[in-house]
Amino acid sequence: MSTFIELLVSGISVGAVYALIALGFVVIFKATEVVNFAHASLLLVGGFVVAKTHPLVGFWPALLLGVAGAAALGALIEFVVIRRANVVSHSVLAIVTIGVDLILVTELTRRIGTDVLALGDPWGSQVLRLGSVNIPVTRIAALVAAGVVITAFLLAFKYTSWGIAMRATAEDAETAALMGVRRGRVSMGAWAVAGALAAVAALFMCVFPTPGLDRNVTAAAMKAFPAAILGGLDSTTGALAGGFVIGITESLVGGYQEELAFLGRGLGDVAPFLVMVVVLLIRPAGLFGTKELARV
Amino acid sequence: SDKATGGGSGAAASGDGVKTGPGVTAETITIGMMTDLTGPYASFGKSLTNAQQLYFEQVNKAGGICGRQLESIVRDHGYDVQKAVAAYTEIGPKSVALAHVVGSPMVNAVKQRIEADQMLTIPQAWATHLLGSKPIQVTGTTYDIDMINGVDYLVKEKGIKSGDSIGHLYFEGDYGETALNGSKFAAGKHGLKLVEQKIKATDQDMTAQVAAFKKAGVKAVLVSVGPRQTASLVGVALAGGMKVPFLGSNSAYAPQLLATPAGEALLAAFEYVTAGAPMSSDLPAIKKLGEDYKAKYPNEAVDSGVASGYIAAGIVVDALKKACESKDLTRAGVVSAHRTQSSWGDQYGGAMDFTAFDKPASLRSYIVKPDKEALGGSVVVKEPFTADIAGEYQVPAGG
Amino acid sequence: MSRTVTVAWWAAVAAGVVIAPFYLDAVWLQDGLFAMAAAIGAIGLNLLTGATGQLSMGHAFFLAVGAFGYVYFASSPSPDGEFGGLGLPTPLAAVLAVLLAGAAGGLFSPIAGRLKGAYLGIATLALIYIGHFVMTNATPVTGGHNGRPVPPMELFGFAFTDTPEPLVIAGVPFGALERLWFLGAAALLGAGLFARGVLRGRPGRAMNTIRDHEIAAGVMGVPVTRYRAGVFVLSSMYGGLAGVLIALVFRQTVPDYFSLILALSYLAMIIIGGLGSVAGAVIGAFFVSMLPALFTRYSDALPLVAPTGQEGIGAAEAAQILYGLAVVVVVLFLPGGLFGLFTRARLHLARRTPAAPPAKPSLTPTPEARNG
Amino acid sequence: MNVHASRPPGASGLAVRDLAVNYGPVTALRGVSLDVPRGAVVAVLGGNGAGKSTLLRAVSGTLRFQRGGITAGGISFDGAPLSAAGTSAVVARGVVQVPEGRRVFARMTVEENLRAGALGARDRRAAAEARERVLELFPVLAERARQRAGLLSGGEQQMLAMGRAMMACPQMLLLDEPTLGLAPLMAARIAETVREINAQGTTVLLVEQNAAMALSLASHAYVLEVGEVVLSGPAGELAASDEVRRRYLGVGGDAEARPTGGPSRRPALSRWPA
Amino acid sequence: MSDTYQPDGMEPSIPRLEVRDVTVRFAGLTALDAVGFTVEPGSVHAVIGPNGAGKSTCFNVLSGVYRATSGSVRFGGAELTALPPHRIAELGLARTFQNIALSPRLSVRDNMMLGRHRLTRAGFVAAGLRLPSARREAALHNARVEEIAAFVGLTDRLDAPVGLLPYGVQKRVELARALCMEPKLLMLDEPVAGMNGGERRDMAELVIAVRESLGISILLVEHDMGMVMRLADAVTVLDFGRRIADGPPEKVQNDPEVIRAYLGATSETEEAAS
Ligand SMILES: Nc1ncnc2c1ncn2[C@@H]1O[C@H](COP(=O)(O)OP(=O)(O)OP(=O)(O)O)[C@@H](O)[C@H]1O
Ligand SMILES: Nc1ncnc2c1ncn2[C@@H]1O[C@H](COP(=O)(O)OP(=O)(O)OP(=O)(O)O)[C@@H](O)[C@H]1O
Ligand SMILES: [Mg+2]
Ligand SMILES: [Mg+2]
Repeated sequence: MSTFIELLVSGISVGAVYALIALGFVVIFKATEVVNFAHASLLLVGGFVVAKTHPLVGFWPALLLGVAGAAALGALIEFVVIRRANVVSHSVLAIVTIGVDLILVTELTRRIGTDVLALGDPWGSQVLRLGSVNIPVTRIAALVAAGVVITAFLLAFKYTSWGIAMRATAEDAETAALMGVRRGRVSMGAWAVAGALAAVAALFMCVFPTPGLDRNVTAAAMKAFPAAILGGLDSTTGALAGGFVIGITESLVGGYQEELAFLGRGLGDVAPFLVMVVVLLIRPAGLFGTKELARV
Repeated sequence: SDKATGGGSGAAASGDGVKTGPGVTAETITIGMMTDLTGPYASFGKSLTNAQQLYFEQVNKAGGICGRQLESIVRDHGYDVQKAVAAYTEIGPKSVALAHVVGSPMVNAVKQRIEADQMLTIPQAWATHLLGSKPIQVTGTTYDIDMINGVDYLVKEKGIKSGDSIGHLYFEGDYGETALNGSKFAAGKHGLKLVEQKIKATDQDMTAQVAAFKKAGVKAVLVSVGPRQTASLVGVALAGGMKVPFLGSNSAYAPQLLATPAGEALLAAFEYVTAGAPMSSDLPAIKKLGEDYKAKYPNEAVDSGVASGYIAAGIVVDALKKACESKDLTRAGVVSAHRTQSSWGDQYGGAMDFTAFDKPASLRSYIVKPDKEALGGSVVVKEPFTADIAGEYQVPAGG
Repeated sequence: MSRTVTVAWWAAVAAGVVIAPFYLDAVWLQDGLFAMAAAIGAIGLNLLTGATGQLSMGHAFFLAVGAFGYVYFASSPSPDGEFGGLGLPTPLAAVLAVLLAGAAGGLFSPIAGRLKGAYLGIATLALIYIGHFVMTNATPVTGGHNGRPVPPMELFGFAFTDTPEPLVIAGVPFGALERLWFLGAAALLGAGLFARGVLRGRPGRAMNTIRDHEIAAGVMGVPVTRYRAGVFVLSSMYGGLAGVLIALVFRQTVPDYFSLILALSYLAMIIIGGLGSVAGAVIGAFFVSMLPALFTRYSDALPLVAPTGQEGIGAAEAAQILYGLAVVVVVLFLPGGLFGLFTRARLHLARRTPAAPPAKPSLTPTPEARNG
Repeated sequence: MNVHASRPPGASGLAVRDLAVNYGPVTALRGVSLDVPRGAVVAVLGGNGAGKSTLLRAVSGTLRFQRGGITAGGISFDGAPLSAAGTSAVVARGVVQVPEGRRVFARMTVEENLRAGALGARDRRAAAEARERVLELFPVLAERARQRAGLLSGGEQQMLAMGRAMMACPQMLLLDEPTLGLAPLMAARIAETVREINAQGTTVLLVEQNAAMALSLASHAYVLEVGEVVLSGPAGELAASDEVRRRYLGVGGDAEARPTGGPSRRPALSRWPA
Repeated sequence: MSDTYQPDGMEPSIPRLEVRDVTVRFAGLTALDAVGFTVEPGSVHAVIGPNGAGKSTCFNVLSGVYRATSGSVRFGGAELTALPPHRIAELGLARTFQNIALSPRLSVRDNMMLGRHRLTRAGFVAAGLRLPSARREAALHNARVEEIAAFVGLTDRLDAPVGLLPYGVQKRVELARALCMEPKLLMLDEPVAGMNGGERRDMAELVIAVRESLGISILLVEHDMGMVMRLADAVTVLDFGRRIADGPPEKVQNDPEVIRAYLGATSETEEAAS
């Protein structure tokens, strides 16, 4: 039983990290209706900057630098590519971001090489003992961060005109411009924000219990896709829920591998995607996503 | 077309009456390397390549082989199967042997051709699946043997006793599954209960696995995964108050880890099993290698790849020398010459027997533990030994 | 574009294909074959993504089904009984493998029929992971992690292998690659013409309309869901065929090959080449598959690219970066992809009229002022 | 902001001079000049493809979205050129357009669409007032506040588009076919609205297919054909000219002079199969 | 299945369309409330009403885009309410859309050929292998498409990409595509919206010509009363989803209820069309 609880808790805490990444997707998607495959590279950059700078300036300033760096890169991607890409289809833009990702990840992994970079976080490997259950302090931090950030966005999207401007631009840039929206600013802002989020997510992905930043971070980021989708690509709450679902699934399937052995081993990686597929069969727009309604 | 002429791959006799084939001319002998310089094993691949080029240089200085100078062609497959296949198609016809190939998926991908070409090949992977093929020479032990010796070590020296359960965290694929065979066998022999946890190379966080091991109340954990997962596993376990010995396969550790927060935990509770002597060992041959390598590559990190590569190069060179004696430098000639050696490389800390190709070349393993100061980041804990049960073990050689 | 020019153009291509094996080294032939296989797969993906607007990131899965299907159907069970197999005649096995891939696509059609855009795209990601899981667990069929050796194709007693003693034509030894070269070319030609027929015919119009205006398509009598599923199946079969060819070239199938990277590279191909057209897919496929080869082989000749084993950007990385760049540049500056560029250039030469305004690459309806 | 107060005395309004516009190879406007004095309502008539929408796009600076651009001539508002600084700058100067074909934000609610309209407005209170006005003008928008705009009926969407523009309290409104698809009653209501906001000091440039309505509203009108101004003058005179009556009011006239060149004697169509 | 289409030379029978108490509810609102009317074979039946009255919704139910909450629609023997759009299309119902719904990048010809979808058979295999059957089919139907294009006056535009054509022409392409389905009932949703007088007259003539040469029933939604009065044999008036009047045009036109809800006291469109 205590194992179950421990797995559950660990699942939730991992889920928080996925949620942060998924939120990155959501922000971009709301702002530009693009699925941003370059998010992984934003993660990598954020983490990389923190890892490289913390020995010099200390952790918190380094984190700031990381956030700033990733945000800047996000804005740059928007400015250089997304804004200029004269395509109608958002799917094409999604593929473009794959190209961008390829470039950045290749260069970054080259720089990282095969090292495992520490991020010099203050929590180290401390764990919080609740009865028989241990929770890494880093994960509690992640949980808090995710909670705060996501509520913030929920409110921002609903109540600020920034959210409105963002969605208007996403849907019809020309008409949005006629409303006086500065298209550039809005979507650039979104990309910058997504970058910042990525950096934060990267932090929590690369600290204890994982050994540190390395090239595989991007692979782990893939798991945030099912999270974002089954939550609903345009829903901040969805990102959170999706993150948890994926985190918990993964953790339970991993933890009860012995019991699930008859299904074949290594189910941990597939399970999130299976869950996603099932959810999509029932709700094609995800749990909280707004479903596509068309009329003629 | 140049192709028309260049087609002939049949053996020919050169001036000095030595039968030659692809990769051998009157002046040169060409040896291929299929390595990973851009993929996940980049640093390992780099050390291998450097070490082997160092060895060939030394041989050439000493006058080469059969009056021929050694040349090497290196191809980087970045751990990508398609690139590996392409690389083999390119350098295969030009080489007499492959001094190293990184990654067992890559070896698998070209295995058929290696056999068709009778190309002496030293894979840098220790899966039993690679055994059983005449031209392919796995060096030292295989992962399963290491695990058998490892379990033996746990029982003899870490107080694990019959009835206890031990965990085994392993990668899907050759590496992990070979190791698992060993641990299963040994666990059976020693009456231990084995708790399996299979993961993927992309998994980063071992919390769930630790929880599972705790649940099963394991007394020790075998680790056949990548360095990263090892770090996470040991770190989480210790932080969670799970104080048991962790014993890894030789691929489960990399000195880079000592720089990370997990370093402490590793130093505290982790050891690993390997056939090759660590760079810090005081064997003269290894010591000399260390010095030569530092001399030639002053600012390259030293890891297990250096010794592995050097030894592999040695195997190829000696095979060529033997082949030269019997005046047959064709690939087939080289392979048969190689297979005549029954006790090779004692100077590297454990002789290998190349005569039978469906068995590992050696059954002896070191126990080694991480160490910040030591060259190569690890030091010997226990000199090479062979578990007595290792003899009974039937190695499941691949076809 | 006058007929004669077109004919001449095709004749040139055909001639090139025929004489290639006499001049190209094995390694080039091999890359060529990989490119041909990729082209077939890309054509299939273009039918789905380019023409019907259904984003798929799981295409590699269907290649895997084709490859492993072929191996299973063609090879006989291993003596130790570890691996199964049906030991069917290889051509039959190939056909069955393609059908199997189609069936796999069919299984996915409940999703493929109902989802759109990003959602479908990421849903198809699942295929990659599920596929990998199956490949590594269904050892008796797939050979598990090490994969299985691929039985060489044998048509009417003619084996596509190096042995027995290579038949020599015009002084050139015809080994497996040389022989497969023609098989691949034939397969590609067939696949291309078929797709062209589909696109220009009744189904093609239906597909385009589903992409541009789903509701209208339905009202015009197109069974949208069934069509979506159908196209998905068709493109899966293309994937399967590509898989078979890849397997034959590899001679050993390995699960690791059929990865997400592969699936994404197919998307890159159709974007670079040009969405929705057969030629586009082919051009893109050759571009993406040949680029790394060119770089690795000429790395020492290239500026900025460090020779193998030395510091700096290695050939492999340079190739990666360049093809990432290509995707971006094409979308930014070459609407219609390389093929679009090509055709515009040709138009300019043919007659000096300004080319028609380039179609923006689109998987979804253009927001024409009034197209709601 | 208060429209009346902020209006500088003796301001000139909108002036277009020798404007030429291309869409890539296609030339959509050439040598077009027109004036919209402060506080006036000016109508632009013209057949399909005449270039009316292009003209408005040029004023609002949204041509680039259509891969078009100004190749000659200039546009100024209150003497100062409407800079190429981009659409938002134009809106910031109080020139707001109701685009052709509604273009509501389909996935956003009616409410959110209106808020989007207010993004351009510089002062909240004015926006709030504007909102009042819009909702009393089009009660249906209040009823449907929470409904997704894409699901509104064609006419409802048209009303939303109009209301959305009014949210910005513009000094000048550019209307592109505001009565498109509206029921007669509603069309009349729009006409009323235009009169009203104009009375409150908003200058209006009206592109309208419903020439009768346009001419009844406008003080002055221009007729565009294939990108050029072919007729212009006081609305009354134009309404009287039978040229206009035939071509744009669709009154009287004979087959030959049809603007769209639809064949007068069309071949008979037999039942399928022939 | 007696009245499904028989392309073997015999005159297709034009069945009667009977709409009975059709109700459509969307979250929170009733778009259609027990609406019923009958379209006599070969007649032109107009449905009018204020914006948001439910006209397009009615069309969407008839063409299977929306599913009716309750009620029945019979077309000859078939009950439509249960059928998906493509099955309804097979029965010979064709429609145009209020907002143009063409494939902008396809040529006019291809857009029209799509209309032939239900009349052609070539599947993936036949088309892919270019089987003779497929080729023959294509040639045959291509000829018919050109016939229809000539009839509608699109011959010179057949190979232009639809997206670049002026709106008025696109509207005609919509009609042509519908005609290509060889319908027995043609449903036109605001065919002349956004056209000027001249173009409206053309379209009106075209509709008349269709009816004369094909003898099919036509269901027409239009806000241009002039056109409705000119074309319709019968008119149904909707308001807030309810039927408020039904009958011959002149009777409906003077119905006080209709004037209150829809026409208004005086309407510019009247002038426009008078
Ligand atoms: N995005 C575009 N690309 C190319 N040509 C265009 C584009 N938009 C309009 N045109 C062309 O420019 C000319 C003017 O178009 P415009 O839309 O301004 O006419 P309009 O007077 O608004 O007609 P309508 O009454 O249909 O709105 C037409 O010939 C049209 O084909
Ligand atoms: N899919 C839908 N979901 C919710 N409400 C809808 C939907 N479709 C239509 N409506 C509502 O139903 C009512 C009728 O819409 P409909 O389009 O039939 O009106 P209409 O008579 O065509 O008006 P118009 O003349 O403006 O086109 C409108 O109030 C509209 O908002
Ligand atoms: Mg217009
Ligand atoms: Mg309507």
